[in-house]
Amino acid sequence: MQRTYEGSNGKTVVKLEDVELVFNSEIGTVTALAQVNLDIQEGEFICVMGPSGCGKSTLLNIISGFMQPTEGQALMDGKPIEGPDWHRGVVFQTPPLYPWLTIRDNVDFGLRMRNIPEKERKAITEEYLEIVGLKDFADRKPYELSGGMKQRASLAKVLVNEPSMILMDEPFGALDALTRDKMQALIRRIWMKNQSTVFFITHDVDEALSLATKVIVMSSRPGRIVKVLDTDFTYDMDGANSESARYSKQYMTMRESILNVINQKDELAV
Amino acid sequence: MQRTYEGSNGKTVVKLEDVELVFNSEIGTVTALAQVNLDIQEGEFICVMGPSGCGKSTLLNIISGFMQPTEGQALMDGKPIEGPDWHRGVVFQTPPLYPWLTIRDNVDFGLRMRNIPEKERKAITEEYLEIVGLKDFADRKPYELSGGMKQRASLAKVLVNEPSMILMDEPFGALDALTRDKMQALIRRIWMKNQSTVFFITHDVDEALSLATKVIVMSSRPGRIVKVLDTDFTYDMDGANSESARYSKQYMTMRESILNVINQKDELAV
Amino acid sequence: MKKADTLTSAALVSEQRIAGTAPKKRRKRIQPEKMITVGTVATILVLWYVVTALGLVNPILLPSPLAVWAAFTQILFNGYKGYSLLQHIGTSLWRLLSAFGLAVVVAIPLGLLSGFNSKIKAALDPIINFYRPLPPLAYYTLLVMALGIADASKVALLFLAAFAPIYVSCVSAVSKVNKDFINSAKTVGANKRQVFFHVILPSCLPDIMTSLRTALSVAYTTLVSAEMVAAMTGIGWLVLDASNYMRSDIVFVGIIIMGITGILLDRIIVIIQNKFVPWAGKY
Amino acid sequence: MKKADTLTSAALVSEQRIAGTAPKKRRKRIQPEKMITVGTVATILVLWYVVTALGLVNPILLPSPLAVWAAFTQILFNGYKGYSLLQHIGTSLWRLLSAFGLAVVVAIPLGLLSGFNSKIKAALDPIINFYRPLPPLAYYTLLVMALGIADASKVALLFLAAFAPIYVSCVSAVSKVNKDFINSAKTVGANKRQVFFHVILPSCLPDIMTSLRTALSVAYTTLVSAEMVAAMTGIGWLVLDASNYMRSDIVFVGIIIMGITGILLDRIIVIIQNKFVPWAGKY
Amino acid sequence: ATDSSTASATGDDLPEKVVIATLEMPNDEGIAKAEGYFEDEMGVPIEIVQFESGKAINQAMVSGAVDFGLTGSGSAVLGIASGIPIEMIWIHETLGSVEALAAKSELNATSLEDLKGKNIGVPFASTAHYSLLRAITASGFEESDFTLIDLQPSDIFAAWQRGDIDAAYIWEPTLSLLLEDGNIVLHSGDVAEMGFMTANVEIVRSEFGEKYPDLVAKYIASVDKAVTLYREDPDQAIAIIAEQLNITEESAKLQMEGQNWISAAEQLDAANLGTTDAVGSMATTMLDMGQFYLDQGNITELPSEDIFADGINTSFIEAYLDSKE
Ligand SMILES: Nc1ncnc2c1ncn2[C@@H]1O[C@H](COP(=O)(O)OP(=O)(O)OP(=O)(O)O)[C@@H](O)[C@H]1O
Ligand SMILES: Nc1ncnc2c1ncn2[C@@H]1O[C@H](COP(=O)(O)OP(=O)(O)OP(=O)(O)O)[C@@H](O)[C@H]1O
Ligand SMILES: NCCS(=O)(=O)O
Ligand SMILES: [Mg+2]
Ligand SMILES: [Mg+2]
Repeated sequence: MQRTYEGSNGKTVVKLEDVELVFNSEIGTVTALAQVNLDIQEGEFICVMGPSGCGKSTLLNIISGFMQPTEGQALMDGKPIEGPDWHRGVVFQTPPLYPWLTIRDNVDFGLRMRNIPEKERKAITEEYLEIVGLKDFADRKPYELSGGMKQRASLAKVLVNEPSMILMDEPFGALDALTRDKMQALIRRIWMKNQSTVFFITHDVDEALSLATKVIVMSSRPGRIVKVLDTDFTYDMDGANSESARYSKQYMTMRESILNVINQKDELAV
Repeated sequence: MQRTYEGSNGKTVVKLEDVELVFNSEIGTVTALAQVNLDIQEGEFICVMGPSGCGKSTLLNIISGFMQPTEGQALMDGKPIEGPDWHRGVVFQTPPLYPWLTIRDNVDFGLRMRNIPEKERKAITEEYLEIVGLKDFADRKPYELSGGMKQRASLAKVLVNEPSMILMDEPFGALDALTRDKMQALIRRIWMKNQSTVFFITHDVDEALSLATKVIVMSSRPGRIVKVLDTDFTYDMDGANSESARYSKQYMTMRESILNVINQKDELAV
Repeated sequence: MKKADTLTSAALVSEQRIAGTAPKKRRKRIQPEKMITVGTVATILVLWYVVTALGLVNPILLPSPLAVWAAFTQILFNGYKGYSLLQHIGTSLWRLLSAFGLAVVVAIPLGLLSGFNSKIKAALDPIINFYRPLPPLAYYTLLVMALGIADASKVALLFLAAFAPIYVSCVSAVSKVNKDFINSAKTVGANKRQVFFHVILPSCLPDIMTSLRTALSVAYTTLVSAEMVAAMTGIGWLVLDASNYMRSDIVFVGIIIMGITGILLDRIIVIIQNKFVPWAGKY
Repeated sequence: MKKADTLTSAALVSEQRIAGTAPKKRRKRIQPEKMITVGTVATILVLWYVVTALGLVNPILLPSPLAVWAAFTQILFNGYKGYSLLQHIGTSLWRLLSAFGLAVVVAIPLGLLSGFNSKIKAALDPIINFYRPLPPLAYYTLLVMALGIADASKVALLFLAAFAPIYVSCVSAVSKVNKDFINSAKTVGANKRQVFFHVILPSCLPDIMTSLRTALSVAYTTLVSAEMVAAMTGIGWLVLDASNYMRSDIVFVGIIIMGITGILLDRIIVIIQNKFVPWAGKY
Repeated sequence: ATDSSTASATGDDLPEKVVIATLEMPNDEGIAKAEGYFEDEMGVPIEIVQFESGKAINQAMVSGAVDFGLTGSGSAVLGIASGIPIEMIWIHETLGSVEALAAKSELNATSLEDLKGKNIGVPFASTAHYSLLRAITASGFEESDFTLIDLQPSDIFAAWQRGDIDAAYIWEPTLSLLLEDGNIVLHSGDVAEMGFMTANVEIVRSEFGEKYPDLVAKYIASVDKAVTLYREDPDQAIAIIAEQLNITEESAKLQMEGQNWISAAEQLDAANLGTTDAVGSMATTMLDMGQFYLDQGNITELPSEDIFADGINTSFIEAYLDSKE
């Protein structure tokens, strides 16, 4: 399965060393992550899968700098991650759009903060509003949008910045199939064009396989990385032969093996 | 495709007549729904699909009684729907769990409001906490849960009431495949056991086909019902031959036809 | 099915504030609330009239509405102690509003900064928490000593009264800001200053507006104390002076003027709030 | 990697209030904030000492810290005008806290109901908006007339002062309640009353607690006015009386006692808040 | 009225308690209060309630919450003119040098003339305010020749220190503080000589006076006892006042000497309250004050001359003096 990725140049961007994260509350602790070791290389597209509550979002929070590990360390370019910055753009599980700004101004926000010249800003913003299909809703407020529209808006809000690393937490969960396909194509295109590094949480194994260069499967409580698989279907998905790739033997085998790992580790009732 | 459903007895529970819903805001109106006519019969399992922002949630809001149509009317048992009540349980797109209550108390909430005796309440609550896999987190607060865990908690919160009609807005969007399967099985079992009526919004055509007795496809702006399909795969999914049903010729044809309807109607860029 | 009749949900929901009480279709535009308000006012006026007409209370303590009206017209045409009624009202409003404006300009940034930065909070809190409960009458002399007997000390007193509620609300509002809002801003490139101005500030605006209403009324309640010292004009001084001479008819004129101007100023804040913070309570 | 050193994220985040400023690992438990607070207080005391020691201001207006201390011990041991210091403080706190308690009990339900039901709001608003800006000194006479010269009128004055901030905040808090919370409660079987008690009330608690802090301090600032009529005890009266005799050393003792008790009462509310409303700002 | 003491001995028609409203002053009532004369004399529970101004006492009278009240003569005039059912029964003290117009030393002011165009602080609506205004008009000036500023005592001192005011008409103990770098231009004793006497007086609720005349007579007995004490043993009286007001004995002495206490017998002099049959000059003084308030626009109409004569009731003093004999 191993192969050299056109996207990855072998340089480690993010390194997690023995990361542990324990949440404390009145009624006891929860170990959300334990002994997590991970190297993310420049240009990689990592998809993270795992049962509900296994620590995916927590892992993303650590890489983005929102949380600090309680043990071990998280490094970016060799230096500890101290806090969030715009080089690591984050698409949240619940989209935090500002209710006091229109959708346009929400999308435009990052550019404005970074003092991009007005004209350039306008062009980029309009482009992305168009891409995510919210041109008609640009002047509305977030609370006037449907769930899926909010998700798309918050995607655009991050993408306008063209961050070198994009972290996404189930970004397409509330989208219909077609829109979802389009958004997947969009993110793949951006990833390829900008040579950016992507860390992408999803519950959809097909989504993971059609985007990732590496799939990480986690187990729950404590959250650990139990399987790392390298894949390259994303290059085929991009082209005309996407359907054939999706139903290839190789694809089916890998799909099966991922699902098995996830399913084994889960101890839900019913 | 027509056939008599074991679940449905032909009695109309909810009737929508020429329903229109227009949102007004400073910068102009949005017609979220136009000319929607729909009969929901007792025991039906309706799955609603459609592109992002087409008015699915709005339709659910009208049936649940959160909103009143601006034109036309929404009737339940022949009487206009005036407001929400517990006979129509609603699982929201974003789970509104009360941060001041533990997960257990959140789940227990409806039973407590309805003055169910303490002992009975306790039994039901614990049962459902077990079913959705949150027993270990029963004493925690909602903000200590992951996205998927919140979704499960809010599912349990509604199901404990065993409402005669259940309205669900993308309830399994943030769940991993296995958990999702289990939750689907759960909701199917409850639907069969209680002979309840279900109105279920989803973006996943497989989910729709594996649960519905009727699939409704909507188009966007203004939201209209463009296609109504009767299905019965759900009865097969319940048994041992679920995999064979999923890959049957019939299934694939219907899947294709639904996707075609949705995709045609969408005018997203990219 | 006429269009003019059709009230849209969004408009109605924001009018009713609670979406749960869903809008009724084709509801008439007559607002029962307005009627009730008028009813309350009318009831009070009638009660007042009846109580005084029946002589149930001594008119020195509670003058009749007619006597108050007479006093009002008298003051309106002849002024009070050398100044016209408008001058009295004007000076008071000037003192009040300049103090309030100053408080807004100082307390909002300080309060937000305190909420934002625990070091700043640690430095300011002891001072603010200490003076906050102090009755103005207890420290007025110190203000006079520092600022003299002209308007400066009066404005300072009103300023201090308005400052605390705004400051406290700002600190608490910052602590309630959605953490994701802040994190999200940082990940798209906002620096600390920008987070402050573009996220914290607007997030806190709904709470700030509520605190401004409280602050304005708290400052207003301090008006008589403020105009107790070295004033020759001002509606607070008018009330004080009239009460010294047992002129309760004039005292009532003053009270009613203060009540009504207070309501008007409050209305203005509410209007500003509805205009500039339309998202309050929306998600 | 010792366990004792390991501070968990959750605990730290709530300590710092803003999650964006992420917790530093292995941070020492010394709180620079405490030091800064002590520093502020120390600076003020030193400044006060220096200013008085250099004779920059008249000691009758601004007595030296030592003189104030002397006055304090003198009052502590001998009382003031026939009552011990504890009696003065005690009566004032009794008046203040019973008024405040009454305001809490009355204003919270009324405010929440007003926010919940626009008809109730329409009936109450004119009364509350009218009296809200009125200076207590302007209407105290009416209270005395209605309630006599004993504690009732004093408590009523303090009650009115505390009532308005709580009421206004409650109304505004209700309008900010997440509509989904209400809808969700209804769909699981809650009736109106239950929605009110089980959803509206807890949703509003964080804002209510903030308003209690404001209300308590506003009531406290009214203490001198309240104890101006027919009082022989009370820390407010003590200050007033001492100031009539130009005993600014005693005035300062009174001011400092009011400031400190004010801070203590405020602390108590904050502690209750942290204990009973731990979810404030969490989603 | 002579045998009213026997009537009260039945006990039945005694009030549950007697409420005396007071302003804290270095006067006879202060001594009576401190020494418990009221309890001793009246034989009913006494509640002493302290007020900050005569105005509030008037209001308390209206509501019936108090029976006796100590106010400035100005407040008494306003109360009676407003129709509050009260009667003046006693003059505690007439004001002399205890209230005075002090001017900054550097002005070297010896008369009002020297203060023309200057800022003068005075608590409005007080006895001092009345005296100042009277002095101004009696000296042939207009009020507008000076800038009068409404200030409370402690603020007067602060404003004086800052130089915001050049002079102040104020009472003790503030007055002494001003005199450290100021001098007296004129005092209330001087103004009284111009014909405008000011005093602190006792009023009683008319209804109470009618119902319990003997209790009122016993009130008189109590304060008269205090006057007697002061006359016979001034040092002790000064000590009592000093202790009660929490001031030094020097200060107490200074203040007490700046005013004039009047015994029961002297109250009946024509220069004071007069008698039931021959109204004293207090009635004229009150009428004059009323006229003044009318001119100032503080009252809307001047009541008939009689109302002030009727507002003075000396029968209680007479009864007391009778019973003493
Ligand atoms: N409060 C509102 N004010 C104005 N417009 C609104 C409001 N809520 C929804 N809309 C508009 O109504 C339309 C339908 O929204 P709705 O939420 O029903 O979509 P949906 O089908 O549920 O979409 P999704 O799958 O993305 O959740 C959208 O165009 C949306 O912008
Ligand atoms: N603030 C918090 N306090 C306490 N425990 C928390 C907190 N946030 C998360 N957890 C716990 O940490 C574990 C991991 O949560 P996380 O959100 O990372 O899961 P996830 O993998 O993203 O799940 P999902 O797919 O459902 O979103 C869960 O057991 C959760 O209960
Ligand atoms: N000595 C002032 C007394 S009074 O005029 O304020 O009543
Ligand atoms: Mg998650
Ligand atoms: Mg939706």
